[in-house]
Amino acid sequence: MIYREAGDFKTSYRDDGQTFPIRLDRWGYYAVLAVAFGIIPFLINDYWASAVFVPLLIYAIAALGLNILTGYAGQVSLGTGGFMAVGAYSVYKLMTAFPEISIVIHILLAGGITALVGVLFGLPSLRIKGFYLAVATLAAQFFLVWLFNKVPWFYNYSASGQINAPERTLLGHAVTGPATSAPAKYLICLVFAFVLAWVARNLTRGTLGRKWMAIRDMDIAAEIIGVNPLTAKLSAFAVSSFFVGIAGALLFAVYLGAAEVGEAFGINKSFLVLFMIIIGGLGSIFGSFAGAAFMVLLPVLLKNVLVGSFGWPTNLAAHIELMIVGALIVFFLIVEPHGLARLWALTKEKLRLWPFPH
Amino acid sequence: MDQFFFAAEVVANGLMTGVMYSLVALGFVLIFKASGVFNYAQGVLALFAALTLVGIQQGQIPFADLINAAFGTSLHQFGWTVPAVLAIALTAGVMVLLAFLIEKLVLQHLVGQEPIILFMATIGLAYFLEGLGDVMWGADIKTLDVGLPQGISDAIEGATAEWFGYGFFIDRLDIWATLIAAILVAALVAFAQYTKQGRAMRAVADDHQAALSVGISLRFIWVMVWSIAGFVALVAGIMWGTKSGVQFSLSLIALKALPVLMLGGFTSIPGAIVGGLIIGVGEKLFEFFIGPMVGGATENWFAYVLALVFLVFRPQGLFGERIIERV
Amino acid sequence: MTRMQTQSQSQSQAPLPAQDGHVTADGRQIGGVMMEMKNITLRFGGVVAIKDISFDIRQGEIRAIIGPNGAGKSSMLNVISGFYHPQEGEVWFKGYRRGPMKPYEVARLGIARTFQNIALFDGMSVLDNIMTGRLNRMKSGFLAQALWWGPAEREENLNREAVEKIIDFLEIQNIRKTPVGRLPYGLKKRVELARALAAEPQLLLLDEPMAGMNVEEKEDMSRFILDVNDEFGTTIALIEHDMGVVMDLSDRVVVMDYGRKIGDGTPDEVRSNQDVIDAYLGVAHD
Amino acid sequence: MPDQQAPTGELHSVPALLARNVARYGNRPAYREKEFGIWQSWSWAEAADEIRALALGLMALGLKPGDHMAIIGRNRPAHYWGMIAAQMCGAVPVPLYQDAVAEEMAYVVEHCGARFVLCGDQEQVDKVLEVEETVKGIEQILYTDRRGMRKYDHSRMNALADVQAEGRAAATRLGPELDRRIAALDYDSTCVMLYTSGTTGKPKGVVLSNRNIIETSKNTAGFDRLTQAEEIVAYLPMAWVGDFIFSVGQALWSGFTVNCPEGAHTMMTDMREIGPTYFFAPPRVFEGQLTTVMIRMEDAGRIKRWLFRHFMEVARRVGPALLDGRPAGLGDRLSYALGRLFVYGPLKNTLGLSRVRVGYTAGEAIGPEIFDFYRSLGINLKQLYGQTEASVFITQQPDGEVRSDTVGVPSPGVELKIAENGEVFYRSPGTFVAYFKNPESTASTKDAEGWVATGDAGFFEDATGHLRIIDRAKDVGKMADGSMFAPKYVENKLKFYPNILEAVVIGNGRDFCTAMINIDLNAVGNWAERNNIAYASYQELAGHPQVYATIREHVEAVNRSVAEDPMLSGCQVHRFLVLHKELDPDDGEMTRTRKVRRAVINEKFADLVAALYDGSSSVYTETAVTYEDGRKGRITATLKIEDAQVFGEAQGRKVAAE
Repeated sequence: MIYREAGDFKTSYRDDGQTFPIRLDRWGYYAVLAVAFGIIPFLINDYWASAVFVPLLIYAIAALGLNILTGYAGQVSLGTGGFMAVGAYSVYKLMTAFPEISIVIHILLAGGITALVGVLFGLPSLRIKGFYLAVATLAAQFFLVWLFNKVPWFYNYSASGQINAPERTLLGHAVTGPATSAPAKYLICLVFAFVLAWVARNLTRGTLGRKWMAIRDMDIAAEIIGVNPLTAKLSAFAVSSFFVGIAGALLFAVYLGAAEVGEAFGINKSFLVLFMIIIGGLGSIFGSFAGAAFMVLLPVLLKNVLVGSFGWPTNLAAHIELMIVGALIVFFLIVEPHGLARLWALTKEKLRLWPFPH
Repeated sequence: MDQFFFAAEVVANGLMTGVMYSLVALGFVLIFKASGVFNYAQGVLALFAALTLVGIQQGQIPFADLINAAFGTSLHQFGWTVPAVLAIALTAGVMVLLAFLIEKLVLQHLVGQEPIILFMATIGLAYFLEGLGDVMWGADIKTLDVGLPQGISDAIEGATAEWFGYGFFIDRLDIWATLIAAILVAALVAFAQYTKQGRAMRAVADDHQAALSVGISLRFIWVMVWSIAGFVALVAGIMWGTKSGVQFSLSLIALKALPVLMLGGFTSIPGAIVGGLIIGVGEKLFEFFIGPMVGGATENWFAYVLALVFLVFRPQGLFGERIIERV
Repeated sequence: MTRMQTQSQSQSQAPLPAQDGHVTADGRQIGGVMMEMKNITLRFGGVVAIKDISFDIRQGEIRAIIGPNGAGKSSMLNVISGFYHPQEGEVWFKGYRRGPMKPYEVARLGIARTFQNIALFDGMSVLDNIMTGRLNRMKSGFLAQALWWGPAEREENLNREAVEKIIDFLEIQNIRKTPVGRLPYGLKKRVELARALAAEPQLLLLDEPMAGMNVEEKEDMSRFILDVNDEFGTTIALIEHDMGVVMDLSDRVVVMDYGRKIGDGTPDEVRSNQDVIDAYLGVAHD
Repeated sequence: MPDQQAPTGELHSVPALLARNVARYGNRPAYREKEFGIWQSWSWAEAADEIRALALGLMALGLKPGDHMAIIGRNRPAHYWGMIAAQMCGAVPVPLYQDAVAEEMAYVVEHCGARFVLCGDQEQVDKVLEVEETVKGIEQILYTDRRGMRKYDHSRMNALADVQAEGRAAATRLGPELDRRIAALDYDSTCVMLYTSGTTGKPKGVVLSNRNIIETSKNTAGFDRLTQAEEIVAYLPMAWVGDFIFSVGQALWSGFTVNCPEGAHTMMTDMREIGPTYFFAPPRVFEGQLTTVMIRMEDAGRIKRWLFRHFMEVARRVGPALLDGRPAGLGDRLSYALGRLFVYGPLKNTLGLSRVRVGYTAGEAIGPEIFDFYRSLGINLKQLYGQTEASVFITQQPDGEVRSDTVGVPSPGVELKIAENGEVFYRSPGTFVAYFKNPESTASTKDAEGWVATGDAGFFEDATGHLRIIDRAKDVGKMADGSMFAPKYVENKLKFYPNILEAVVIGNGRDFCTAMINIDLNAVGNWAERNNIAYASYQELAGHPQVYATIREHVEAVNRSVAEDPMLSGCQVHRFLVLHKELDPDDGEMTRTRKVRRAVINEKFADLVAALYDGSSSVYTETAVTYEDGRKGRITATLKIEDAQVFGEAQGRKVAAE
C-alpha cells in the first residue's frame, strides 16, 4: 500500500545486494536511526533507561549472538547465561586490573575472552547434534556459574561474593558505576548494539553466513560442496560468544552495576535469550531486536497493569507474568513458529502487493 | 579401610539418587518415544504434582492469592485435610487432566513441526506450569509428608556396624524411594512390553504413519504417555518433596534427567535406568573425592560435563541406535 | 563462460596425459584419463556394496554408471565423491592417487555433485544456494567480511556475476530470489545443478538427475547436461537407472549389478551385452 | 573514445543524431537491458562506441552501401545498435518479426535481398539456415547470444561481440571510410525499411527516409514535450514502425533512455522496475492488464474488494476531470486523494505505470471502459491514429482534449482530407518514400501530390475538430436493405468485454448480422476455475453452455448500445457462435499485429458462415491448425449456434428474415 517501487531499479550488484534494497525501507531505517541517536538521548530519564531501553539494547546484543549460533548456524545453545557471565567477570577483572585502560577496550576484550570460552565449549558440536548438543551446552551453563561461584579470584575475594562495577568514564562522562547518567548508559549500549548489529548483518550476508546457513540447513550437503564443518561451526560459536560476552559485560558493568553470578546469569537467562530469538525469529537480525523488545517490554507492561493498575502483590504478579510469558511462547510457536520477523515480512509482502492479495 | 566404607556408603547413596534420576528420565523417554517431543517440562511436572499434592492434602484453596488480590477477600484454607492416599489419587487425576489439556491445547497444534520447535514449546509449557503452580498454591516452600518413613535407618546402621564394624548411614526415605522407584520402573517396562497400549505406544514410537495405518489413535497414545509421565512426575515429586521440601529447585533437580538421557539415549528405557544410576553414583563419588579440593557443590555440573565428555566419544549414547550418515 | 573454463583449467595440478585423446562425432574433445578406479571394493559391515570394480573417466566425456536399483551405483558415486572410503582398491584423480579425504577436501579438488533426493539448503534463496557453490572461491578475510570492506564486497559481486551467468544458462532468472523451499521438484533439481556448476568443477557427478521427473523435465535436464558438457567442457559422471535417457546422453557407460561390473563401453556395445540385457529384464522400461 | 566523428551541424541522419547526443548527453544513460539480474547500462558515449565498433566490424565483413541487413530478435540494445550501425555503413536495416515462421521470413529476406542477417539467438539462426535452403544471397549471419552456437559452421557466421572486436581492431584502417559513408548520409537516404503485415496479400516493404523519421520524431517530441529524462520500455516487436519511432527516432531526437526487458516472461516485473515515463501499448495490452487486475482482485478479501470498487467509482467520477484540469468539488478531490493512497497509487505502482507522463494507445479502437479506467487512475493515456506509411503519426490527442471515441487532431506537420466515400487521406513529412520494388502499389497508395489513402473511413467532429474513425473503408459495406454495415465498430464493442478476445461480425450484403466469437482463455478459464467448472481443452470450455450464456448476455448488451445509433442499428448481431480455436497469425487468420483477415476467415470458415445464416442450431466443422512447433494438424468440433435478442426496429426485420 505504502510502497511505490516503480522506477526503483538496480544497475549494479552493489545496489541489488544492499541491506534495504527498497527505497522506502531505507528511509524508514534512517528515520529510526535518527530518532535513536538524535532524539531519545535528550528525552530519556532513569526510569525509561533502566526499565526499557538499556536492557532492550543489551539483550538485543545477546539475542543477536545467540541468533548467529542458533538461527544462522543451527547449533542450539542453552549456555547463553554462562557465556554472559564470562563476559561480565572478564570485564570486571579487566576493569579492576587495568583501571587506566578505556572501558570500551575492556568490553571488547571481554567479548574476545568469551569467544575463546565459546569455542572451547563449541568443540563437542563437531560430534554432537541437535538436542544432544543443546543439553551439552547446559554443561557450560552450570559449570561456568559454579566456577565463578567457587573461585574467589574471579570476584576479587569480596566477602559478599558479588562483583561491583567501579566508575569508569568515556569522553569525560561516567558510563559505569552509580554516578552514570541515563543518557550515558543508553548511548554506550546503543552504539555497541548498532555497530554489532551492522557487523552481524555483514557476516551473515557474506561467505561466512552462507557457510553457517549451509551447515544449518543440511550439514552433509554443506560438507560435500566444500564447507569445512570444523571452521564453520567453531567460527559460529566464536562470533556468537563474542556478542553474548559483550552483552554480559554491558549487563553487569552498565546496567546492573553489581551482580551475583547465580541469579544474574543463571539458566533462566539462557532461556530468556532463547525465547527472544524464538519469538523474534530465528535467522533474522531484525528478529533479534524485535524479540528482545518483546521480552523486555512484556514484563514492564504486565507489571504496570497488574501491580500498577490492579494493585496486586508483586510476587503474584510475577507468577502470573511467568504464566503469560509461557503461554505466549506456546501460542507464538503454534501460530507463527518463525516469529515476529516472519510476521513483519508477511505484512510487508502484503503491503507491497496491495491491493492485490497475491 | 574407613575410606573404602565411606566410598561404599557414597555409592549406595548415589545408587539411590540415581534411581530417582532414572524415574524422572523415564518420563522423558516415554514422551520422546511416543510423540518425538523432548519434554523439558518434565521437571516442572514433578514440581507441579508435588505442589498440587500438598495443596490438596492440606486443604488449601486453589488460586487463593489471586482471588484475594482480585476481590479483596482473605481466603486460604478449606479448613480440612485430605488423607494422603486420597490426595495422591486426586493429584493423579489432576495430572491426567493436565495431560489431556496439554495434548488438546498444545501438541495437537504443533503436529509436524521440527523437533526444536516442540522442545521450545515444552519450555514455554514449563514456564506456564511453574507460574500456574505458584499461583494456585502459593510460592512458599512447603513440606510434604505422605507418611513415608524418614530419618536414618537404625536397623541398617546397626547391622552394618555389626558386620563391618562400620555403620552405614542410609535414610529410610531413600530406601523406600528406591524400592518404589524400582517397582515403578519395572511396572513401566512391563507395561510397555506386555500390554496392548504399551505395544501400541512402541508402535507409534517406531513409525507414526504405520501406527496410524493400523488404526492406533495418536491422540490417545499421546494423552496416555503424558498421563503416565505425569504420574511418574508425581511419584518423583513425592520423593524429592518429602526429602527436600517442595520448591522451585525441584524442577532444576529434574533437569538432571537430561544428562541421564544423553548417556542412556533418548529412546532407550534401560538406557534411562542405567544412565540414572551412573550419574547418581558418578556425581556422588566425584563430590566425595574431588569436591573438597575444588570447593564442593560439584553436583551442579558434574552430570552435564560427564554426559558431554561421554557423548563426544559416543554421540548416540549408551543404547541409542548407531547413526549412519547417508546422502 | 570461456573465462570460467580457463579458470578451472588453470587450477589443475597435473598436466593431463595427452595420449588416446580423440574427438567425438559432434566435435567435442575427449582427452586422456581424468579419474581412474582400480579394483574398488566397499563394505558396510558384512554387506559388500561394491566388489572389485575398475573403470576410468576421461577428460571431457559424459560417463554413465547404470544398473538396476540396489546395484551399488550410489555407493560407487559416493566413493568417487570421497564420501565413502573403499576398504580395497585405489582412486586416482588427475595423475595422483587420492588417499582418504574429507568430503570438503574432495570438493576443493574440483569435484562437484548433485544428489538423488535433492539436498538444497531450504532456508536460503535460490541465489544464495547457488552462491554456496562458490564458497571455496571466496578468499576475503574475516575482518573484511565483518566490516563489508572493499575486498569482501568486490569478491561478493564478482562471484554474483559468475553465478548470474549460470542462472541465465539454466534459465531460472525468474526464481532468482525465491526461497528454494517453495520450488517445484523439477526446478529444485535444476537449482541443484546450478549450485554444482557454480563451483566450476572439472568433474561433475550427477546422482540420478532424472529421478522422479516427467518426460518434459527429463528432456530439459538432458539438454542442460549436454549443454554443460558442451559449453564448459565439464567432465560428467552420472548414475541413472533409466537406461533410455542414459544411452542418448553418455559417451561411455559402466553397467553394475549386485555390486559387480557387468558391462563397460559405448552405449551400443553395452546395449548388445547379454549380461546387461539379462540384468535389465523387467526394469528396461522404467 | 578514440576516432569518433565530430557532431555535424545538420541533424539529417540517425548517426548524426547519435553524435549530437554523445556531445550533449555523453554520460546520461542511453540504453539499459535487464540481464544477469541487474539493469546493464550504456551511456550515450558508451553506446556510440559500441555502435561504431559494430559498424566498422560490418564494413570489415563487407557490408556495402545500399545493402540490406535483416534483423531478427527480441528488443535488445545490440539489435538497435545493429540498425544504426547498418545505416552508418550506408546499408538499410530491415527488422523482422521474431515470431515469424520460416516461410514468412523467407519471403521478406528474398524480397529485400538481404546479404547480412543479424539474429538474436540460436533459434533465429536455425530459421535463417532453413530459409537459406530456398533463398540464396545471404552472405553473413551474425548472432548476439552465443548460447549453443559453438557447434555451427562458422565459415560465414560470427558472434556480434567478435565482429565488434574485429571492428575495433580495424578502427584506424576503416575509420576514415566509415566517416565518409556517415557524412554521405542525408535527409533523403533511407533510414529503415519496414514490412507491413498488410491485412491482405503479401507484406510490402515500406521505405522510410531519414526525413520521414527525424521530422516526425521532432514534431511529435515537441507535441508531447519529450525530454532526455524520459524512460521507455522497448517491448513491442522491432519490426513494427511504432517501436522504431519510439525506440530509435524519438529516443535519439530527445536523447532519452531505452530500456529492454530480460524477456517476455519477465516483462511485467521489468516494466514495474523501470516505471517508464513515456509509454506506448496497443489496446490489447491494456485490456490484458485490466483483465489480470480484475482477476487478481476477485481473490482479494471483502474489505479490499469494497475499497477497490468504491474508489474506482470515485475515480470514474472525478479522475478524468482532474486529469484534464477541469474543476472538481472539494469533497471529490478529498475522496480522490484517499483513493490515490489506497488504490490508484498502489495499482499504478504494481502495473509499473506510476511515473507515466505521456501514454499512448493505437492500432485499434480501445474500449471506452478500459480507456477511462486508466485515465481515471490519473494516467495521461491518449490515443493516436497512424500507420507505417506515415511513420506512425497521423492524428493524436493533445493533453486535456482526450476522449475514447476520437483519435485527436492532426499531428504537427500533417495535412488531412476526407474523400466523399468517407476515406481519410493524409500528407506529411513522415509520408513514406515508396514500397520497395513495388511501384504500382506505391502509385495506388500515394498520389502525385503525396496524398496517401489510409483505407479507413472517418469524419471530423465539427465541435472539436477531432477525427473519428468508423472502420476500414473497404470493410464498411451495405446490408441487403442498404443500411450501413461497419463490422469493426461492433466487433470493438464486443471485444471490450474481458471474456471476449476476438470477434468477427459478418453481414455485408445480407439481411442481418452474425458473429463468430473467440473467448479469452485467461478470463473465462479463471471464471471457470472459481465456479469449479472442469474443462479439458480450450474447445470444451468454448462450447460450455454457461460460457455461451455469458457471451449471449454480452452480445445482447452490445446490440442494445448499437441500437442507440440509428445510422448503425442495422449492425446488431442476430446469431452468433463461439469458435473452437483461437484465431492465430500462424494460421493466417490474423496479421502479426493481430488484425483480423476477413477474406481468409470468410473463406476458411465458409461452412460456419453458412450455418449462421441457414438457421441451423449446430454445425460440425473441421479446421487446419499450425502448432507452435510449426507442425500442421486438423481439429474437429461441433459448434452450437445461438440467437441473440435485438432491439429497436431491427426486431421487426428479424422476424421478417425468418
